[in-house]
Amino acid sequence: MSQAVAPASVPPRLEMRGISKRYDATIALRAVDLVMQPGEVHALAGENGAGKSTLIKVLAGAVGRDAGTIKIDGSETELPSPHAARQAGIRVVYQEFSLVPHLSVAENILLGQLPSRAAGVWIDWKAAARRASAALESLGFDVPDVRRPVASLPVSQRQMVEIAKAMLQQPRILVLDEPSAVLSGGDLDRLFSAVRSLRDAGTSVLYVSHRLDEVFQIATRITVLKDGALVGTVDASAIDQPGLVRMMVGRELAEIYPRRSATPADPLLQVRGLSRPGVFSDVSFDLAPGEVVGVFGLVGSGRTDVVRAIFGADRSTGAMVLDGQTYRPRSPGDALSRGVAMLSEDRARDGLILQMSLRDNMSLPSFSRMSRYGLISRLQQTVLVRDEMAEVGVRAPSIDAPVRRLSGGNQQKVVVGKWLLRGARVLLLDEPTRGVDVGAKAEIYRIIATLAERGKAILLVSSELPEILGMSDRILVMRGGRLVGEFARSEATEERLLAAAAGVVEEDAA
Amino acid sequence: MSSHPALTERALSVLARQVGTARSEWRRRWLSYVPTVAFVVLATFAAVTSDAFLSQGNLSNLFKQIFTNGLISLGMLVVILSAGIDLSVGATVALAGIVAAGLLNMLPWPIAIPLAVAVATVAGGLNGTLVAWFRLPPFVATLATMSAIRGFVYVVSETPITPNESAFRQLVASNVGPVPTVAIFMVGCFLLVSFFLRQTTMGRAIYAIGGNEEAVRLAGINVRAHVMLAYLISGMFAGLAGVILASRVGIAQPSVGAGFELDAIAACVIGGASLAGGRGSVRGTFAGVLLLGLISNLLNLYSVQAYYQQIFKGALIVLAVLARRREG
Amino acid sequence: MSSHPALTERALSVLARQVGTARSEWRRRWLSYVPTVAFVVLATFAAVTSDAFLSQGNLSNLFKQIFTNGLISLGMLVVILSAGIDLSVGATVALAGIVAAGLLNMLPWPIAIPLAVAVATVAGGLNGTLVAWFRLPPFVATLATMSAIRGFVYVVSETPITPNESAFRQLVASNVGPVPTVAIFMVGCFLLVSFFLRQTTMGRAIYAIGGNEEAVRLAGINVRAHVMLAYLISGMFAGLAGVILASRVGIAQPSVGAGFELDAIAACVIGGASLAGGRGSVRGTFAGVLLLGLISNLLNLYSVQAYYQQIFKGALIVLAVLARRREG
Amino acid sequence: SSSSGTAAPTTAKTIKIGMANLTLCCAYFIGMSNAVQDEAKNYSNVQIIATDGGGDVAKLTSDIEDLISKKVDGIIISGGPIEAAPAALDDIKKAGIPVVMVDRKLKGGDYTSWIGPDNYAIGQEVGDFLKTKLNGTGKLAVIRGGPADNSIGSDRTSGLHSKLDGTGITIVTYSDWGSWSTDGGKKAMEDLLAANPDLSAVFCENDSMCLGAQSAIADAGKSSSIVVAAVDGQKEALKEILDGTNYVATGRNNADQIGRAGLNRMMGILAGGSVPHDTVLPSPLITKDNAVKFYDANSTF
Ligand SMILES: Nc1ncnc2c1ncn2[C@@H]1O[C@H](COP(=O)(O)OP(=O)(O)OP(=O)(O)O)[C@@H](O)[C@H]1O
Ligand SMILES: Nc1ncnc2c1ncn2[C@@H]1O[C@H](COP(=O)(O)OP(=O)(O)OP(=O)(O)O)[C@@H](O)[C@H]1O
Ligand SMILES: [Mg+2]
Ligand SMILES: [Mg+2]
Repeated sequence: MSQAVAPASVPPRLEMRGISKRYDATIALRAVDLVMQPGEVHALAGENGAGKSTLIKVLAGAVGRDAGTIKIDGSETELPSPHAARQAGIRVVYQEFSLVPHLSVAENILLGQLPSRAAGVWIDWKAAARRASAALESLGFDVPDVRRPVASLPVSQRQMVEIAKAMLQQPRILVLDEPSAVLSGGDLDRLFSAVRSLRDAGTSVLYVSHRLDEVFQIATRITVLKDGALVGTVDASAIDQPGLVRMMVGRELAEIYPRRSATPADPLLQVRGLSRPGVFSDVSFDLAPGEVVGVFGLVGSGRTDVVRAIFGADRSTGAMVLDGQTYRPRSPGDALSRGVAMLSEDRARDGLILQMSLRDNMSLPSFSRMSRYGLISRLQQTVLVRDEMAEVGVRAPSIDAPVRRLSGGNQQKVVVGKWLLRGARVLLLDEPTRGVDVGAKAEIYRIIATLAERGKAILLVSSELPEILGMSDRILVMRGGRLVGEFARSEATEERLLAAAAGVVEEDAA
Repeated sequence: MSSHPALTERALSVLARQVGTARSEWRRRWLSYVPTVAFVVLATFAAVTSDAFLSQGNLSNLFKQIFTNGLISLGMLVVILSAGIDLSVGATVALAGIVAAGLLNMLPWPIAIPLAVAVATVAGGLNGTLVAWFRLPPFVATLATMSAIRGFVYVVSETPITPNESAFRQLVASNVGPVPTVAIFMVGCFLLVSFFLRQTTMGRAIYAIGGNEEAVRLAGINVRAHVMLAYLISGMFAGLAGVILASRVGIAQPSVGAGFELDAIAACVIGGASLAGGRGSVRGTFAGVLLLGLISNLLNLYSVQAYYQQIFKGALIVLAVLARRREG
Repeated sequence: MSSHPALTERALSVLARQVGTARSEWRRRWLSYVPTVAFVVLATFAAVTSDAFLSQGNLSNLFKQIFTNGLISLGMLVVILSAGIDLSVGATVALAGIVAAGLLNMLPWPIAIPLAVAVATVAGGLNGTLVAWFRLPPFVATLATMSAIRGFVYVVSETPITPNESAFRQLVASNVGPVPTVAIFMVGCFLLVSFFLRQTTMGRAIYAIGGNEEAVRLAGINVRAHVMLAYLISGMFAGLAGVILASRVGIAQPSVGAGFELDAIAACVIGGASLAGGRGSVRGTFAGVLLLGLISNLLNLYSVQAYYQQIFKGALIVLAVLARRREG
Repeated sequence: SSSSGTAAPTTAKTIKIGMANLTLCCAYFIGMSNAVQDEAKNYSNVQIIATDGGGDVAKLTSDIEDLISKKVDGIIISGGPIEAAPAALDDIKKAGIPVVMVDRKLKGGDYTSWIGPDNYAIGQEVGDFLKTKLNGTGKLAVIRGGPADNSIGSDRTSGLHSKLDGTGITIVTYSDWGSWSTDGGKKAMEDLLAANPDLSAVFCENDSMCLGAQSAIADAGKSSSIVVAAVDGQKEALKEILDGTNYVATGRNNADQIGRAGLNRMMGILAGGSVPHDTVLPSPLITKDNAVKFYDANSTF
């Protein structure tokens, strides 16, 4: 990464000093410093709940700080509101979506700055569509119709809309909080090249990601937080991945992907000709007990839809056999009663009840394990939920805290824990580690491996190639709603998977 | 782990050919047309069997009957889009009527009527203040103002006021060709609001606030001002409805308007608006207003006995919403 | 590591900020108590200046008068938690009253009363069917049934019915020591529903459905059945309120209950429930019911004239909600 | 076809008469509408088309327009709790059909004929009766109905005042409304009893409220010391009076009689007869002595 950092005579683009913030009992930030030069890509790293998003929200004027000063280009600013932050040229892609679901893509991208005529009241829709399309195109993102409501888009495309919205005008400071968690392959590359060209034009970029290889690809300096406090800021060239992990976690992480050996077995779930008109078609595969099957594909390739259909969340046609018997779930309830569970990719929309407590969220599918005659045993519930929280490493002030107050990664762990607590013979995991920190990821991988060893059949959908490669016994690749390839672990490489997913090479693997 | 043998590929492919859900899919589609068809049949039936239904007098009555709810619903829609609700519209109708009637006895109508509508708009501003600035839940805020405004109206005048003015009344009662002037006015208002909501930045902001207030705030838009605007608009339309209503019946009553809020909300929701905000359309609301008016008109034309009317009305609302929803 | 500016400068600015936040914090907290304090002052003022306020007669009146709204609100809360609304409760109150009074002239009360409540529960089931199975927006569905049930009540009996039965009536009018039996019954119902909502899987599921229906469905829980249950509960409590009310006044009127739905919703929302669902508590609702009762009681004790009562009522609701919200 | 009525028109064609009700909320108005329909059965060729305005004047106005567009021969208006509907009366006048108002005389327009009670006089009757009953001293509470029907309620209460003001009887007026209903009356009475332990009589603007008040008095164990009196002549109140309870009197406001008289008046007009413009129906005071004459266990109201 070669890149010119502005000479020292120029004041830093951003200088945050002594930023502190507390939420009731939780101290989210303790006197944190962050300095960014113009034209710098700066990574912000740290475990889940370290305070990254909070620092970003302070910078965006979305939450007030308790102490600390902020200087932009050398002059001190208050940033009392999001509006003020926008005025100061700060644009943010938040970790949790901030889109208006029923409005179109174009309107979301241009929210607050729709092109208008006649003294700013009369909207020029043609220009709006043009500008929004142009913004998406310049990023290389392929969102076909900017007039579609964002509610109808899959998570990945919503993420693109968010990014396009933030990059619309050359911002002075661009903040990306976990932008890549649901992006894969080419889209990620396109995001990076867009970031680089902004950087070259002088924008300072603050980049948050738990995918450490990305961090090293894009960032020149890295600031690490731990438990709300600053651990330090280092040059990316002066440290390697294990070193960064040590800074974040405070210890070495040996191998994050556990070693396993799958013994061949008869299939537990057989899927044949599964189709959903206009979405995916003719999907057939087997899933055996003790096996982890990865599903890779580019954005919108239909992985989520296939998984939902198997779980009975959407209607589909085709045949499925589970444990030697026909399996045709009419509802998720049906699927669960047959021992099939699904973790969905969009935790806010499908996974969590944000204002309810951790306790409630985690026990929802498992009421039968903690109740008799419909009465919940509070003690049993507490024990089960606590154990599971410990297992997946949820960090929360209390078991009764609303999940809304947890950091993004911890929310994801709640979802993972919820399904582990429920238990099932077939686990369909759609992007299970979205936004989870390295340490916790290793923990989740270990749990997945253990479950497989105990004979569970696991379908792992992921956009993160190392995760797919590290965890799967077999890998299925989807493109355009079809299964286009199957690779054994030994024959899979990043290049081959990407090629199959992008349709560069025809189906060459059996 | 499982010891059962895997099914043979052949058995599986046979299974795969069974079109699992196609049948139920077909049944669902067929069912989805039943209410639509039922409703169309009903209207056609009315037109065919009752000479009165299509008579010009009746159709013009229909319009004269719906304009109050039409105007109020229009304002209500804007508030609902912003994820609010306005229960005070009925009281505001009475307020505007009483103020207008009082003023008409002193001032010429081109001054008195706008003044009365302005007073109603101020009442809307009170709601806006409570919701946008004091962040009260809209239901509570407007329930409180509903009570307070109604009390205030009675304090202003305990008895009905008859305005000694005929120019405005004649205007309201007049027709343009065969079409009642109020109907034209109402349709004009619908077009205007439709334009406002679709073509102006303020209109779009109100939609967006109802969809995701936080996102709008983060986009640097002044949420408070736009919420305020929504309630002002609602107050204004309730005021317009109030002054026209008072002129139409020839008297302003302090008790008028009880229950108007429910009818207006019903029209919006039947028209596809969501009380959670961010969803709804002027066209749908117009359909909702028309439908409610049509139902009551039909039931009267057929001289359905009053109690049965209420039962039918309930049933027809259900049917109509089912029909609309399945269509969409 | 990054370089720091001079220590003194930094310390000063930190200090300045802290003082700033402390001041605004203090102001915020102080402001937050104003309405609470105002309200407490008001109640104390009432207790001190009006001998009548704390008289046993008045307090027992207060309880006798709020139990109708109390029971209805309790059912309403369950529906609101599930992200619904039930506008038909007022009509259901009338239905249960009329049915109970009719049956009491034929059957002993331990059979007649449960039957009447069962009929009301069936009416709730109708709402549940429309909302859970036909997926109508709750506002529209229950507005339709409100109209239909009211019509049905008049078809059953357009005149008031006086039950020739005194045992149940005496029970309703009786006291346990100085406390009215209906008050004890109401409090019992609140405790029961509180337990239901907190300690049973069904109660938790209803909360969760209001928070995120899709997440609940994907957790394998039968959403429809639970939504149905919520409306059944609402119908049942409206029915209980109806039979007790009819017995209390000694006559069942088909017209009773108009507007009860708004009072019940108000009690829930004042008590912190969100009409978007998933939020609200039994305790808050109890406070809401009590507060609405208290406001009307105080205004009457001070013989505030009716019209001004409405104005004050509105103002006090606003004040009370501000007080509650700032506290929480 | 022959008719049993008094002055039926001679034509054989069906006569359509509109019965425009402002509201069919309550027994009183329902009773009046039913009386019209029932009385119409005495004429073989009369069809009644009843509408319900649901308490909304605008709806009443359009109901009347509907009736006109249905070409009714005459319209009877039961105006319920409103004061005026000038536009509706104008429309009827323009259409050239006769209109008979029953019970409520709407202001601000021409009408053919009105039949109804004199509420002020009824209030005076009850006032006189209570003055005697209380021997000119004591404390009397008044429960008022509400804004929805304020003019007739005010007439009744003013009538009462005109007879009691200046005597030894103190009058306390309940500050809120009794909402014309039994439960409203009961609540009002409970509040009144809490603040005024020394009441000796209660006057309500209608019987429904006093039935509730009576039950509150019974709950408080004061049936022997407080008498109640009201206006309307509702069946349940007559029963109480007949039974000799503390419900001592009511001023009769007979919906049934008014409704029937209204229809007959309309038939008279249609037959071309000349009729009085305004007719006040006598409203006798009903007490224990004469209640048996008025009580009909099967009547609607
Ligand atoms: N609204 C809130 N109320 C209370 N506590 C909060 C709130 N938001 C965040 N927190 C707490 O503040 C701390 C920091 O959270 P933050 O979201 O900044 O973490 P993060 O570094 O972004 O983590 P992640 O990698 O999981 O996104 C956490 O302990 C979290 O529980
Ligand atoms: N090119 C496209 N344009 C618009 N929408 C698309 C496109 N491709 C797919 N979709 C939408 O995306 C959905 C399929 O994506 P799905 O979420 O199942 O795929 P995925 O492989 O899981 O991708 P993602 O990583 O985005 O979740 C479909 O519902 C479809 O509506
Ligand atoms: Mg975060
Ligand atoms: Mg996906």
